[in-house]
Amino acid sequence: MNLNYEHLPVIIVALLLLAAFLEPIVYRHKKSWAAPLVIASMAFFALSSLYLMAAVNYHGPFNYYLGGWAPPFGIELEIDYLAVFLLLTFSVIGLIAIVYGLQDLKHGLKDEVLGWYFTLYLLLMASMAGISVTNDLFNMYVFVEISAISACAIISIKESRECIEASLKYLILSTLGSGCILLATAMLYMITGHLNIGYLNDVLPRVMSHYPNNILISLGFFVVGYGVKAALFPLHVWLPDAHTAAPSPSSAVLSGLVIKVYAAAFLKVFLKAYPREIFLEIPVMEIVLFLSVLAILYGSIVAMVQEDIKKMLAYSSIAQIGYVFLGFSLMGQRAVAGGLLHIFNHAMMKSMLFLAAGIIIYSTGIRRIRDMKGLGVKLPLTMGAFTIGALSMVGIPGTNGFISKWQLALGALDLGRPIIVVVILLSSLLNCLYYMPIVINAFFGVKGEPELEIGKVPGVMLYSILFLGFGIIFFGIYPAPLLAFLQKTVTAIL
Amino acid sequence: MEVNSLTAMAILVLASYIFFYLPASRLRGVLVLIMLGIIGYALVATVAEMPTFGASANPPHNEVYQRYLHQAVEDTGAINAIAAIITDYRAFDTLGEVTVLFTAIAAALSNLKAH
Amino acid sequence: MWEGDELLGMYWQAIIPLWVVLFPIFMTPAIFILSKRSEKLRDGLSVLTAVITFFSVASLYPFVMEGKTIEYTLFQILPELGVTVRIDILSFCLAILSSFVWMMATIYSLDYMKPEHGKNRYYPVLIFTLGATLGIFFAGDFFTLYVFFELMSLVSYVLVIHEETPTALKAGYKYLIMTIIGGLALFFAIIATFELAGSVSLSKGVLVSKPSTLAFFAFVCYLIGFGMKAGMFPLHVWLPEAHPVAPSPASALLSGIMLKTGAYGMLRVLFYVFNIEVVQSARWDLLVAVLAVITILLGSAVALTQFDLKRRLAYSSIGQMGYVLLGMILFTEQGLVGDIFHIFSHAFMKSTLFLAAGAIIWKTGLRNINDLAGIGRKMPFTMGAFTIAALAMIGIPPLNGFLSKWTLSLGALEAGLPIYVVILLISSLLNGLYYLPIIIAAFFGGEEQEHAHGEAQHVEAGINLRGEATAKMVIPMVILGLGCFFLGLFPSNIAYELSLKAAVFLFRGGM
Amino acid sequence: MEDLLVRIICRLVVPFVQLYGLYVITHGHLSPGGGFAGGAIVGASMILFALAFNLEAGSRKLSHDISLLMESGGAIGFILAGFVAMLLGQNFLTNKAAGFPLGVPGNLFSSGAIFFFSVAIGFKVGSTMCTLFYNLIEGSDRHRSSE
Repeated sequence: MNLNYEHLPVIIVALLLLAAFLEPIVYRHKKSWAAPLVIASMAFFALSSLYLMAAVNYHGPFNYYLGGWAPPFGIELEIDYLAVFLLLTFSVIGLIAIVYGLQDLKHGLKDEVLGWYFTLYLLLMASMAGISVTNDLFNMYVFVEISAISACAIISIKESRECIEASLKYLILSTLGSGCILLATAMLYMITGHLNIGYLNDVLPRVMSHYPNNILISLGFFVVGYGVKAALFPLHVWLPDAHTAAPSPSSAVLSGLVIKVYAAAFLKVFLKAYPREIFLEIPVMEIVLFLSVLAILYGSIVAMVQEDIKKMLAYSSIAQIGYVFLGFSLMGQRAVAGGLLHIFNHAMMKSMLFLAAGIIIYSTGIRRIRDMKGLGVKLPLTMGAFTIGALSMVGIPGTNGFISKWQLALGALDLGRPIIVVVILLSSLLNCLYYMPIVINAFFGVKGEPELEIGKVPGVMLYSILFLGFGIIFFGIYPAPLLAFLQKTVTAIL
Repeated sequence: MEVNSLTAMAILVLASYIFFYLPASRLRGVLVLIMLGIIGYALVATVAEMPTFGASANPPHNEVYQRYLHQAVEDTGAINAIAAIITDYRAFDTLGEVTVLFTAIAAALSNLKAH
Repeated sequence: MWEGDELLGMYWQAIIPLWVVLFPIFMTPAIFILSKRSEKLRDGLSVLTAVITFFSVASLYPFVMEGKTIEYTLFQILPELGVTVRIDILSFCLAILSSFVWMMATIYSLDYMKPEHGKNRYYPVLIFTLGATLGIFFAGDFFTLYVFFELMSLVSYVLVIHEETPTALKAGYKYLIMTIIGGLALFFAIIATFELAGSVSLSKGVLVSKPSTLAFFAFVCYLIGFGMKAGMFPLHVWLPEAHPVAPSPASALLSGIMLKTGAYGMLRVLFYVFNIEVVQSARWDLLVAVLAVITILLGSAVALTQFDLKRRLAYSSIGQMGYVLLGMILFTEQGLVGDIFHIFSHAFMKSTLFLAAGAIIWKTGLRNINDLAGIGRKMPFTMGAFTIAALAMIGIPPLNGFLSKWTLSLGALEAGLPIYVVILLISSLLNGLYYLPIIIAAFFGGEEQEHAHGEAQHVEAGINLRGEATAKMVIPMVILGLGCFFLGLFPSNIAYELSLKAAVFLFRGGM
Repeated sequence: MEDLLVRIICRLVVPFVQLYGLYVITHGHLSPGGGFAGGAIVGASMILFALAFNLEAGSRKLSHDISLLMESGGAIGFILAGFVAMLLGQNFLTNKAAGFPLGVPGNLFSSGAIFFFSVAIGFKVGSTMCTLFYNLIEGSDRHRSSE
């Protein structure tokens, strides 16, 4: 038996799927084992991602042929720096969110659907892992489908009317997006005869002049498809409702990870499958850049007028996914590294903020920002963590939000676009305008004891957000290894 | 294939404006029709440009096609080439599709139980 | 001396600035935790931290007087950007000044803050801000400087809104937003510098030696960022709101020290990022000059119309920061000496004034200038210190304010710009107009008023009008007041020597 | 629906439909069809049965627990078959190279793992169809009773 680390990526995906399939049976017959099974699979995911990252960093990227069939015939997984980076991000945040969720979900979900929630969560994680590692467009589409359905389901699983409504909206738009992705994939297959990203990259320059419209329309479909799923600006309409209505751990994962995985898929398709010359002729990246600038401004401005805290965070996500796309569409070394870094950093920040909001809702039932006056006295640690997240969103040095802004701004300046820097700064200011009042109101200006009913906050929930808060500070002060790793990633892609 | 990026952006902004912010009215209907016309035109132009369906000189008729047709039996032992492709060459996709079904069941059941 | 000893010495000297910055920051949680146990321990530890910090900074004196600089990169945050500690004579000047004033303000706080709430928050924040401020001065590159600058600005927000009244919260919000805007402008400036020069280190010589559009925007953004902190027109709007609402020792630090971080940053920008030739050839200095002149006149003129004591002092600070900004773009050695010396002078003067004002408010609850008649007879030491500092502000010899204005004027004449001297004179006149009435009324006015209703009212309110504030408040105030006197008596005092050395150092290229 | 004719005919037809479904599943590698198509046929037979009789009768034939088990079991079987290849030292889902006996092409028991995969898919798809159907009907029943 020869099980070396090269099997690990596929073992991750397969084991997560296996756990997901087992979960309903386990939940029906041995309820107490269901939660440990999820935690164990996620912990395995996190640990093996860590191990893979170390292995890839040490030995270099490698490919894995499923079924033993080499690329043009079979499906290939490419475990490069990008893939392990994404795997690590998803697994760690996913683990923390579900550890937190064990408490929160018992409180918010019906008993009989908890098992299904775990199943869907594991399916979501497996599909994200699959999207990260696969090097085949159709395989990617399959995983995109899985993640789309399971993401819809973990929104609508809560017993409320808004959840159904939001989830339906999401389902319709997301299916539209999947359709676009499938069409574009089919078009590329039609004109090249390949689905493998590497082969596409080889063949496309040769057929560019024969089938210009096909390439153009496939680009358009990919932008729309991944744009809808990642909530890029004019296609974001589903996001605020969906992320607001979902249970807090779901919101954290959806805002923190799920929209990012599509951004990463976008990166894979656009910078790895399409040859770079295409973007000189077709200004699709310019359009994406333009849209991401609009997203940044729009998300920040609309977030300012929100009253519901989760809605505000959701709109803020629209702005932040704008940063990610901004970095990718600039296509410079530093800019793409900045976009990737922001995937990681924003995953941390936004999931922490959503989880903190979840604690607030869990223990006080307050959702409206206006009612949060004096909360800092009652929930000092939660609001302290929230403050760290807010500062990171604004981009205060010492937090990881600053590092990604720095990297993105530098990337924009590298390409001689100072106006992008101005946009980033403007949005930071807007972030400050909507995050800071919450923090100030929570801590200062309270006379006497505020009249709030505070339920007990379970330790697990508190520790998970404190851990993320610590991560925010840590990667704000010591991002050097991560950046060095991303440098390698970007050099490999571009 | 001269696409002016400014025009494209203008169309995008206009489209998003129409779809998300313009109240339902006759104007909106007309604009939507125009947008659909543009998209339809583009798609038809694309289809017109596609390689002829089934022609032997098509790009998909490459080494992959050759191998799937001629070596499937030897490679997989299945005389049905489609089965060879979906359950052997690209079995991982099929695993994904099975999972899609499972996900759909999970989603439907959880929703039925939750509400 | 053996080689090993020298190496050890160098190493030791590199450690001290690091220690100075990190010690207060690391003491902050200790103070916070201990504050739950005992108030005495908390107070004692705060003062102890401030004192130790001061003496640690002072121990660098022989080293910097040799004209050495030392640089020490702690670790890399981003590629080519690390947390770097660097000491030279200019950082030493500001660091010794800040830690001294901080020590005084901390001692003063002990009694001043007694009746206040939220002391468990106040002391840790006070000490943390000390660390962040020293971090700004000991930063070895603009990136580190920016990090500490933002830390200081944000944390001092807690000092500004300490009283948590609606006015304070409003002023604090304004302060916060303006700070963030300034910080973002700095962010742009630093990132543009990094893009242009590939480095933001202070030890690489002039970073940007060719004017370009991006360089100009960087310059403007530096001006916005540092000018915001220094209270430069038209970005001063937060200052007159924020400084008066803070508790008095915090106001003293805000006006006395934290404004200087803006000036310090501007000095570094003018001599390290760009240089005299670039700034002068592109006529960017004109922009600074015009704004500085407006700042001087506006600060002094508006101060006249203010009748809240602390607000008047805050506007006066705006005017004085105008001098500092003006002094640095004269680009003459004499002007620079005056400039740096004025940083010293103003820190001493303004903190004395704010501490005295604080003592008055603490003892009597009076904030309005018109109510202060006769106060000098009841609180002679407090008003004595106030008087010395106010006279120094006006520029009466032999006080330090005179010396700095004199040197600045010499510098202006050397630069061939006598108009600046006129502006200094006008401003001094205005200073006289708004400070002298306070002093005169305090010592010579208000007899009959007091007997008529003043005292009765205050006795009813339960406030003792008689006598001084406590010793812990008077002594720091008097020390600072005497500082104003001794530092102006001869031009051979320590502050002047340091300024002279720093100016020469900057002119020689600052390496 | 209490129609005797329908019930009798269903009783007669369902076994044949199921047999046909099993045939399609097991001959996936030999003829058009395979796990998906065959599974759908088997599932349809169960739906037909439940339609002709009622839900309780259908549940008696195929209980919830069993259908859940088949549901997960099919997919788990697929993955485990993939893992077998890995245990034999090859990549995930490998067929021939891992040493699965290919047999004589054209025979029923040939083509190695493809046979297992087809059966697993058939199980999965069949149970999916009837689980979904039962639950939708049950859901609407519950709503009706609660109203």
